[in-house]
Amino acid sequence: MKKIEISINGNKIEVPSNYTILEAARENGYRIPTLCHDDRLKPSGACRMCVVEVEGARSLVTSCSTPVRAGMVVKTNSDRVVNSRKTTLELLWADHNYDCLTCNKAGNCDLQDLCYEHDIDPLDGPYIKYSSNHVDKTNEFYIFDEDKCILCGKCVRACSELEGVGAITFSGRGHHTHISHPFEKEMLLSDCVSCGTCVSVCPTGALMEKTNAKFRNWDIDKKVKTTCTYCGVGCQLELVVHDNKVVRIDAPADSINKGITCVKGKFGYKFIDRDDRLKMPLIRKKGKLVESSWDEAYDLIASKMTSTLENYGPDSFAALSSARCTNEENYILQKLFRGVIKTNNVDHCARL
Amino acid sequence: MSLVRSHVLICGGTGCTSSGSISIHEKFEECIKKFGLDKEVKVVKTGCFGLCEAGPIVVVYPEGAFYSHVKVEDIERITEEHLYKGRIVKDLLFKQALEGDVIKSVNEVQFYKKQKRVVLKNCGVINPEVIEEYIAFDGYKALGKVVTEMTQQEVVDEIKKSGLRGRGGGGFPTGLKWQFTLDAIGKEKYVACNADEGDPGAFMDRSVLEGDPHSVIEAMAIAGYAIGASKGFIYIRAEYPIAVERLEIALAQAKELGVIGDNIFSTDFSFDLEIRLGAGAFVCGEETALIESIEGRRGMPRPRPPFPANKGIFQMPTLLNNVETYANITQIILNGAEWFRSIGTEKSPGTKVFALGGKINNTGLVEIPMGMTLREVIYDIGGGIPNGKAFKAVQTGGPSGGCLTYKHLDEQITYDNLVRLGSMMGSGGMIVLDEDNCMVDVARFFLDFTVDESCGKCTPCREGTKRMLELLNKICDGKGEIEDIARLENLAVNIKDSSLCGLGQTAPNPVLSTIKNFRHEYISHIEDKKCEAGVCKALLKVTITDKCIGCTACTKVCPVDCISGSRKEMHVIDQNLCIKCGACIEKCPVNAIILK
Amino acid sequence: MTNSIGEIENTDALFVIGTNTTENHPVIGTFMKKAVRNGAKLVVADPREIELANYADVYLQINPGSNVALLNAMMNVIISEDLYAKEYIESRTVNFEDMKKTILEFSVEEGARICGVDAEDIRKAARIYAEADKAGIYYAMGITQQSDGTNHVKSIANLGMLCGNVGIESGGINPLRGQNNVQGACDLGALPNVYPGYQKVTNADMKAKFEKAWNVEGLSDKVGLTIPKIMDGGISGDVKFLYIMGENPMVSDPDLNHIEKAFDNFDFIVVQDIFLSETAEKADVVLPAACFAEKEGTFTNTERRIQRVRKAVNAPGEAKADWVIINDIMKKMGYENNFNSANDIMEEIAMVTPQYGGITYDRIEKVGLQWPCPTKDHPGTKYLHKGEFAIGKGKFTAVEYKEPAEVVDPEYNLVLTTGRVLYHYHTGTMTRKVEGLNNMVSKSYIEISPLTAKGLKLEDDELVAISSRRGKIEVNIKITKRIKDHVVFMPFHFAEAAANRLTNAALDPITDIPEYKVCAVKIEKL
Amino acid sequence: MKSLDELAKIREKALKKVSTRNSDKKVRIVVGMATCGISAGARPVLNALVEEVNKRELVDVEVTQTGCIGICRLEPIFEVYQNGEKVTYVNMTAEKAREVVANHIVNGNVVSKYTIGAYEK
Repeated sequence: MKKIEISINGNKIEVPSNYTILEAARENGYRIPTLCHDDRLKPSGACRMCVVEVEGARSLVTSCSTPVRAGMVVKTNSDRVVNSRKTTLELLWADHNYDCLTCNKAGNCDLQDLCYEHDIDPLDGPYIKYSSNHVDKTNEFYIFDEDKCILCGKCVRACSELEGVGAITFSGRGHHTHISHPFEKEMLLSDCVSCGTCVSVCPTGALMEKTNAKFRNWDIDKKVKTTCTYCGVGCQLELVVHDNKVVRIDAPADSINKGITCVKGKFGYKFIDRDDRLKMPLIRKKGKLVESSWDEAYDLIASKMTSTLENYGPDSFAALSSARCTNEENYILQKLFRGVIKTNNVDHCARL
Repeated sequence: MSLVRSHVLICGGTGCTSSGSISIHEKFEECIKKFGLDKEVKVVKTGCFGLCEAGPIVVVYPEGAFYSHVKVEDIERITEEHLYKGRIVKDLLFKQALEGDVIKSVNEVQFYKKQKRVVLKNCGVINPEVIEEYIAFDGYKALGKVVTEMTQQEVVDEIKKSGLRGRGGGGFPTGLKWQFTLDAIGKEKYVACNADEGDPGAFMDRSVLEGDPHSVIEAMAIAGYAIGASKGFIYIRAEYPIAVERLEIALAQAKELGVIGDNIFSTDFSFDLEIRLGAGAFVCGEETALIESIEGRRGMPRPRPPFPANKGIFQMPTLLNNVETYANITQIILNGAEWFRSIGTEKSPGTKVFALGGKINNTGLVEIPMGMTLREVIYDIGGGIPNGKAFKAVQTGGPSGGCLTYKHLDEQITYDNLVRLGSMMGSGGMIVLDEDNCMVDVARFFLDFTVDESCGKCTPCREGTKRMLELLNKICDGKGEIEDIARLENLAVNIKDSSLCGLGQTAPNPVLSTIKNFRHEYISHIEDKKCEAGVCKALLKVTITDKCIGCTACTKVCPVDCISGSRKEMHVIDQNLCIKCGACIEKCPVNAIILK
Repeated sequence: MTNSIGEIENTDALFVIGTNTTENHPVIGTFMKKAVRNGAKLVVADPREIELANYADVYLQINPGSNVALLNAMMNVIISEDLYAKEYIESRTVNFEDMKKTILEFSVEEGARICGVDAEDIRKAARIYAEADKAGIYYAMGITQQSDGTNHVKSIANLGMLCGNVGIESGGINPLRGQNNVQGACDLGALPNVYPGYQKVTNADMKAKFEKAWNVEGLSDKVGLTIPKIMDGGISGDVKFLYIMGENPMVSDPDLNHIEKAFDNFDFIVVQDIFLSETAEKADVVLPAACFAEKEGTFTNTERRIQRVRKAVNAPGEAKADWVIINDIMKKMGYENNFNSANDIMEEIAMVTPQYGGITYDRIEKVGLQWPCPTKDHPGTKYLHKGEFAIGKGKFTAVEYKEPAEVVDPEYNLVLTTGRVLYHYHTGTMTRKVEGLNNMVSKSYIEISPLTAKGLKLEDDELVAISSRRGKIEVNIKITKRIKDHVVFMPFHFAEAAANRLTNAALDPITDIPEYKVCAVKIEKL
Repeated sequence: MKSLDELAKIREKALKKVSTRNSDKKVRIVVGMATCGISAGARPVLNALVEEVNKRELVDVEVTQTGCIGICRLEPIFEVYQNGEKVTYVNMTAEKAREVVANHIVNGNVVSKYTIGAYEK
């Protein structure tokens, strides 16, 4: 791609000519705040947080949607820009409820962070607070809280542009605009497939996972990137861990699944810490499976293996490996049966 | 052999239809038959005559007799006296069509005399449902000329030379738009017509479509040829049923005759046109929202660039003009760019149609050459302010425009002048305000409209206009603080600067221009808690004047018992208790109680 | 998949057959829908009107088991209308004339009759696929789980090569693998006939290679038993000792009554699992295993991409990673691996598996690599058969349509086909233990068309008895227009009303894949 | 639509039907149509004029009616206005009216024998 020269905040930089101002700025270390932007979605220009001043333009322009032009002179932090952003934030905040104290999104909320950064006074606004008190809890996996929604439209766009489902839409006009589902149906009755992509992209606590896990975002121990355990697509997931427990699953955008998940990948993790997981080896004694030590179990298996081998030969063994286990585990299991027992009776349910 | 010697033209526009022109049409047919004139007199339903205030309107040719406020009962007389006996029924004529004893034909009436009809040339002249009548007045000649004699670039050049600017609001040079779309590369290209007229009180596009639908169809075909499109969309609001019907009839006739369709005038040029109905959201007049709506999505604007000329309908290059802009095209092609430039001013050539409304004698549709002064429009054409009231302001540009004062009356009407003065051309609403109008209330009226009509997509417009309205309500309710003016101004500036589309970028204009020109009214609402015009109810008091005869009638009707006073003595209202219901005012036998 | 998931968005045409992608591979489903939004044409063939059918240019509601008839009919259209890739066939394939002859003997009308669809729709579908520059075929178990599944796959390969769509970007023949690591399990020798890397156990060189690598002697050169044969062996008594790592055949395998009999007959069963599954309940020893979030390792996805699995939390109680358990047992049996981490195993895998030769944990730290990746500097392979087939020339195989092993008769008059639903996975061991997922679909059901239901005088949600020649279960019906008349569909996740009590264990002669997708059943009102 | 000629033909035909609505005509023929005129036979005269004008496609000629012209005894009367001049024809019949159209309107020769001047002489 051809490179062109533009100026940002008085500094000349060279960027590919197909860049937007936002891309040019970010790549060169100029921070421009955004709320409705997502690299994977077509620019929407809804939130107006990313406005910048471009010399010659009548009004401020959104950096997310405006392509660079050779010789463009951009200011990302002039008084005019900052005042505009602040006004936008004040307006968004004025229409947002005050429950940051108990909101699960606190600490991971773009609106909270930007209000903090821009010194928005949370209580001293001249405006009336409205409340729709509308919370849609019908989905099994997440809730939608209208009073926390800033109408950035990311969920709407993600559902249609990324997921191709189109279960979320805008309804109403003007100040009555709200996120809804076609025909104002409840979430459960819409075409929603509960993939949770909307939850992943929501910048506030408007769309949040239903969870019993009590944790604050700043207390998260780690995020571990891994591969989903369900179907063969191999989606990359980030397991969010708090206190040795997976409390949420995020989807990193820089992966084959491009940050998209399905319902199982995003929400099907709660089997991990179930109480009925197997925790100890079990040995059948008098027809019943009873807990035992590893040593006892290993000894029993080893002796049974040895005696069977002696009495019936290698081909009296069979092993079912697993399409659910890792490569390493499949390898070592077949190695055990081929290399130690010396039988090729190894199969798995590839056919199912 | 035709014996028709007289045509009775009945306005079939929305205004006159709603005031009963359909039954008038039927009655005429009936009476004419009764007098045995059905071979000699033809009754024609036409488009809007413009003077809607005077409707229903009937014009009888060849005399051009202009009957206004026609009632069904009048028709027998008109038939007998005028059509049968040849005597114009003077007392039924439009009042300005009669000066002393002299009867003026429709074109000589003051209201029309100063107008210059280019866009509305066929409105009120032809039957819009008969394509031959359109052709009789040179219809489809321009299309024929263009496709058989001109290259695409020549057509675009002619439009460029004419200096025509978009009549929908911003006044962008039309020729340039055509050039961009001609130059854009795309697998397909589209032509679209914005007939989603949404400004409150504006109805010029509706009138053109009702009165002369072919002029738009023809112009779109010309545009299609010029930019290389073979498909067009007319986006019209479903609330315009008559316009939609006429358009459908016209389109069917045009297809039947082959002026729309394949190989027009035996050339390679084929053009198809489709009507798309909009649900009447104001924002769908914004070009990208309109495109979204045509594509079948919720009408919400998308960021520009890319502009429709490059990526419009279905991401293909799209030429989008509004009805009035298109209605100029055939005239420019037939009469030439030079002729067009001879009308109006250098930078704003041509005419502009305005919907004249508010406190003015002749409300209705007027088409004037650009450069005419506001005074000429309001006083010469509009006939001035009724009831001897004083002129206060004129609001142009609808909810996107601003209020101009008496200081501006001698300013010329051009795109650039109006913007310079803090208003805009808009689609052509012109509302006259008199001393009884409160300017804070006027600002509130327009803002209330934009708050409702904001599509809700971008933050400043959705949230900001709502908050501005809140502040205005507060001021009108007598609870305003002096800081609220600065708050309004700050919000206004930021909404203008950072909104996504033209709707938001102009929504604060009515507030800013009233603050600028009528700041004292804001201050008196806030500091004196007074509304001089007597509009803001919360600021008015019900008071008993010394005309009171002490009859006690008012005390009996007062629902909150706030009036006290003995019989035959002057009564007093306790202002703290009064709820301003007005029951006492109605009851007072001597009109001693007033609201002020 | 011969090609990559990322290539789907840019294809010109998709032929989706025998896969309900949006429910079984939802994320790939979204990319398919995106391709359609980008302008790609879509042909869908499935007995059920699956979600993708809504987006299809042509939707063919074929009878279960009729894939080959459809594919042959399409190829007839393509050959008759001269739409095939002559140059490609000439330079890159063999045996075309042979196949052509078979195809031309099979008329489009005959195909339409067998499939139960309109011949004109088959023509349209064929033209869409053949006329696109780049067209991909996507299929899953609807193709393979047939008693002649190998032929179905060969037929697909024929179609792909016929139009020159194999070995190009955004084209290919793309089986969508149903389980997270079914690809890896196959790659790493969890098959009775091959060592890791598809190196044949019958090949003496390979035997020698592994004897050396593993430092052992006397490896078996006899092809081992497949699962169905293992079960038969259980019943006959030839197989005594069954070791199961993370599988649940007691729900997943066909003809469960038969499986149950086998399990009762094995001498000794060891099961490693994360829950006490239906299979574990039959075991003599159950070993608690760590789940995916509790261990290190790699999975290989459907596009052959080897990606990392990482430990996030500790396993519960004394549960251990499966590889640790096996490693311990090997030690007990006197074999020392010297594996101290999953990484150590991968190093050995890379040494003995040519396709994985270039894989190291370092290289796949951020993004996985797609095999073949033979060396440490090989970038991996985005799509296979570029320029030349792995085996040299692509071979056309004449395939004739064959009826499913079990066809309807007056008694068993309905065709049952099975599959998954969006909210559950396989035997439900995990998903049915996730509250939300289980609430979405908490019990089994059988899909039936309004006409079929009417014929049986059944109301929606009515409990019915459904039986085949092998078993009988009770389940509620769900009336839907999405399924063809006289065909019924059941998900197989639910042990308490296991569809696999009904299914037929008729096996494909080459792969021993059971015919899950077709069996004859009857429904009785209760 | 095949050609500009085809369009022109449609236009010509249509123009005749709407020419009544063009009020800037060069010639106006005003027929007295009060009770006196009608009873004296003004209607056939009027009809004849309209017919003749249409037949000859005289698009610049307006035929209109008025009330009593004031000389009731000479009815049917019509007046021809052209170039600011007025010629009054009296005691008209349908045939005479056609003659006037042919000679006066088309050829520009006033038919003096029917004018009020000739009558008064």
